Amino acid sequence: MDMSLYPHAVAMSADEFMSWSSAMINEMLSAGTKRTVDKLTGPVWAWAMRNSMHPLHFGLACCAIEMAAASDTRYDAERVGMIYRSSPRQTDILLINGWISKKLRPDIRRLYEQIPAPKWVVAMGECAISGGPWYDSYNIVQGLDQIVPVDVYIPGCPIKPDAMIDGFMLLQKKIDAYFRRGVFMTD
Amino acid sequence: MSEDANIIEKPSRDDIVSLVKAEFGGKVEFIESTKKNIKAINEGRRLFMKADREVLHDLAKYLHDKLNFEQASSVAGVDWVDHMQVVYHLTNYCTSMVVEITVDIPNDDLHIASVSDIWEGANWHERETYELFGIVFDGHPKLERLLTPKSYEFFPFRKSYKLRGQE
Amino acid sequence: MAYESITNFIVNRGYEDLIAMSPYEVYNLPYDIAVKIWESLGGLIAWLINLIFPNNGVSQWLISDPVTNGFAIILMVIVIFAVSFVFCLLMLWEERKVLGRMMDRRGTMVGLKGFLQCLGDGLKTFMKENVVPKAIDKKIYWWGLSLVIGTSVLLACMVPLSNRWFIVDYQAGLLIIFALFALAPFLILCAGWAQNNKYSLIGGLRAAELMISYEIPMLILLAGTVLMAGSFNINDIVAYQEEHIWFVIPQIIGFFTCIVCAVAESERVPFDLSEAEAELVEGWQTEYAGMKWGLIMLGDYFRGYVACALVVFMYLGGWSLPVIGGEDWYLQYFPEIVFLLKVALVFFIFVLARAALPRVRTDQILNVGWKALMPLSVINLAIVILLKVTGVM
Amino acid sequence: MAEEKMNSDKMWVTMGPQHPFSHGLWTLRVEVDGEIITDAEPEVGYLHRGWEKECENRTYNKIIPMADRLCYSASMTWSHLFCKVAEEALDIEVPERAQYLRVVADEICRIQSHLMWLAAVGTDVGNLTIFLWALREREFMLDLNVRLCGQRLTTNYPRIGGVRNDMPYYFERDCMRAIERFEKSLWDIIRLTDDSSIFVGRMKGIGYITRKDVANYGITGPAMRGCGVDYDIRRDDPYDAYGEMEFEVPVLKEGDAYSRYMVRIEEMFQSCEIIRQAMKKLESIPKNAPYRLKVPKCIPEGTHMARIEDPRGEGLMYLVSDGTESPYRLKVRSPVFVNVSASKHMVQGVRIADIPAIMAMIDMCLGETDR
Repeated sequence: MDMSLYPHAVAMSADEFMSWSSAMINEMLSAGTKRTVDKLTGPVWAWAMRNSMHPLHFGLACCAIEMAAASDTRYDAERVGMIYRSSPRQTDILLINGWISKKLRPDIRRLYEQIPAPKWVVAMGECAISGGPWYDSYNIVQGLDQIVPVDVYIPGCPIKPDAMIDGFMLLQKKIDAYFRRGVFMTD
Repeated sequence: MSEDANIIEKPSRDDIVSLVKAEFGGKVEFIESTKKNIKAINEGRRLFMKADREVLHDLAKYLHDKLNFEQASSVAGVDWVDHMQVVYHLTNYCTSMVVEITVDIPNDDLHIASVSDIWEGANWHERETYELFGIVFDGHPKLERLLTPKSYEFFPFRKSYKLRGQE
Repeated sequence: MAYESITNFIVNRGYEDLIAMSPYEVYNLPYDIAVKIWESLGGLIAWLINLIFPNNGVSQWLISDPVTNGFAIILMVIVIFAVSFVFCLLMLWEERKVLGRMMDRRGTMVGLKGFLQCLGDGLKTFMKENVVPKAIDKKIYWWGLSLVIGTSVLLACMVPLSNRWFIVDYQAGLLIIFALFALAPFLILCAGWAQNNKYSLIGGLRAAELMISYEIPMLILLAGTVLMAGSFNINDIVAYQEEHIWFVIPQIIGFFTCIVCAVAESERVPFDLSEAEAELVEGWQTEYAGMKWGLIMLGDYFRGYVACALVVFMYLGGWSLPVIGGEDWYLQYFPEIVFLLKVALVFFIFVLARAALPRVRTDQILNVGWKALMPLSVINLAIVILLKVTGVM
Repeated sequence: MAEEKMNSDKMWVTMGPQHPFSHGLWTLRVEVDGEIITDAEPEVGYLHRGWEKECENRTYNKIIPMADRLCYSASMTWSHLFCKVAEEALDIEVPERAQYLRVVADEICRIQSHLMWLAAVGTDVGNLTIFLWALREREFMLDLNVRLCGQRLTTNYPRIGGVRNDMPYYFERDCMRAIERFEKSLWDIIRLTDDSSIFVGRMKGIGYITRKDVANYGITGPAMRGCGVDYDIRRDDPYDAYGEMEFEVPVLKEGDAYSRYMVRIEEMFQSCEIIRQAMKKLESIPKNAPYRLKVPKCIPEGTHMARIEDPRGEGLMYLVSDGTESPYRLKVRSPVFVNVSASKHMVQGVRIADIPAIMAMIDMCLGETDR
């Protein structure tokens, strides 16, 4: 289990702790064919998932303009296999790139649930991380992790397109760690 | 000139002042701006009025029909703790003149005639002022919450409502 | 029984010995490949068993003629599917890279210069959770989906790559392909209805609308080709084009109309109304998640491959090359490769259309279909009849 | 009412907050009879953060970067508008060099905002190449932003009483190069859109608004100039250095989506003209001329109002100051807020496939709509 991504075990979200602990148990208990199968096929699934990340076409605010700029000619996000799909059924990354108002909470939660299982959430920009410049607003949710478990935070206001692609590089490392512990683990 | 003679396509500044004074007399008073080197005011493209609540709807109708003020740019609410205020900005495309009408409303009876039947553009501005200040616009076709979620009961922009950072 | 080397245990027979059992009178390349595969595979198993129990019945049975023939047929179909599947992945790669280059960006760089991107997409969609919405019409939801993919794959395997690379040399060649092609819009309509989602319903209805506009001009164009070539059988059409002239020259109008209809048939961008990204989120594929959507995308590319193959058969002379004549021409070069290259060229035109043209509205495609494509195809038919009657062709 | 609703074959389709055509977060509930739209009901408020209430909790200088995030794709015009309102309250005249720098920054922001709109039109109509080519041109304009103001998108460049910094080294040469390159390559995109009959066919004849309705619904900006209203705040109600600029305001009479599209394309060319004139005049001003005035922290009492020509329409700010460090009340009039309210009228009787084309012509920017 690559601990470098979890330098401080305290800050793990409940979901991450669950998957980390079940991975530990799987390491110890599993043996024989299941273990070797996981060991062999893990990197293949990881390579496939890493190189075809489809984020949801869902722009909220200023970082959405930079998300669009990330897929243009200079910072081509499609080089790493990222296409923006518009239906949540066919995506695996929920990308939140703006401030989240109280009116939007049920919609984001429903979108998160509609995305099929191995899914990740990327909080892009200060507003999604912690409410950003609208710290004292009555209508803004102060941070995305109050609604959905977040995997990668990309700081900046608004973030540069290359910072976004760098954030997705970090997410690729996390996808690797997720698959190295055995794909068909029900956590 | 448009078909019936009494619509003045390009009313000059003192035309408007004289006509409105003749029409509404004491109820509408004109405020002279004290600023010296603002280009728009020096070239006479701004006009500031203070009107009473009763006469507002007729004044708006008069400006719209007779003096060709085609667009209601904005309807703003202001909360002066002891009383409320609604500020209208009307624009005339031909002379690009902007008229600012401020109307005082007592705190206990927050009602004012809606101008959305004259200008369709003011419709959403009035809904927004209603949901943020609580000023009721009589005769508005659909006075509901627009920006804030339906479950909000309070009026956020009033001075009485404190933000998270304030006291 | 003394030790016997594997080769002389497997009776390496020439092709003629098998002629009696093989279902083909004509020499069929994939069947030949399949027979060789089975001889090595089955022969290996038989040899192993023979090592343990020398001279037993099973190993003799394994390499006897009927068994070889049976397994060869199964292996042949797998070989044919594998070739069309790999070529579809190549077309997907071609589309992503060419589209990228036209948009002045690099396209996918995953795997070797982007080719493994299709593999990555496929594997990823296989691993996704199978999300099925609760309030759907279960039977039609699943049957609609599987039939759409089924017909697409069936079509792709029925396309002969050359006169020695086919499953069945059926006499009604193009007609069967057209019949199966016309099935897809109905299944999309049913799948769209079954998903209990407003966007997919509208997408399904649009697929049916779209079909009305391009189906009849396409059939009249087919009539033109068949009339000129004299038979439905694809081998005869290609042979005719090889002797005389490619049908592109005399039926130039038909060629361009056919390209427009083929684009509409395979539902690609200028006419991709049923999966209109901007208005209907994902059109009829909205509720299909994970592997289902991956297979639908594959089905789309199979239908694109078959649409291009149709254009190549009808107008660009199938697998013949105008230059190299002679009787045993297929020994100098591979006609299959020539055919696939031509299909890739026509697909390039499709990708060019996708990069340059915006999406059409439903009423516009109906107008184009009835007011432009239909007259053009009738004119094309008139020219063919004229040439036929005056005996020029 | 219930049974009438039951057996009517109309269907309410929600083109919800997450929809490829919405370019931001707003919902358009549409009553559809087959494909023809009979009724529509826009719903906004998904990005509402009480911007005006938060301004009362900030000092004047802190509001400038907040004003950038009102309409994030045309941020320079909004912070410029806020500085103008504050300068009107202080009754000061901005030094000449600052006026021209503001005009240059405004026009660069207008070009990149129109290019972002053109990219959005590309995805709505289904042609991804327009999206990428428009963004490719926009990158060069953002590079100019980075050189002049320091940040790509939300530039935070104007200050109350002037601008943040003078032109950087060689900026004038880079600006001229970028403008020439832009004017040549904009013709490539025009060849993709105007010469393709499908694009013109999709745009013409939908989203009709008569000359009277435009003023009545309060639609301003290029959408208004596409319907025959010859009015541009930069020319008719000039502010800063726009008085000295000669440029021609494009006005078309047809009033459908295509004429609004043509107006914006023409405006991009006019912006290049303005930048050239402003750059020529900046050369004549001595290099060490002041570009910023010393301004007190507290703004005197009174009510003040300022207007500006935002790429999307008429932006207006009404400031009530009470002599302290932060404003008493700051009202922002956003052009898209009013244009969206008219979407119900624009969408009657068209097909679903036309909604993205019509809504693209309003050039949605939901940050300023919901404030």
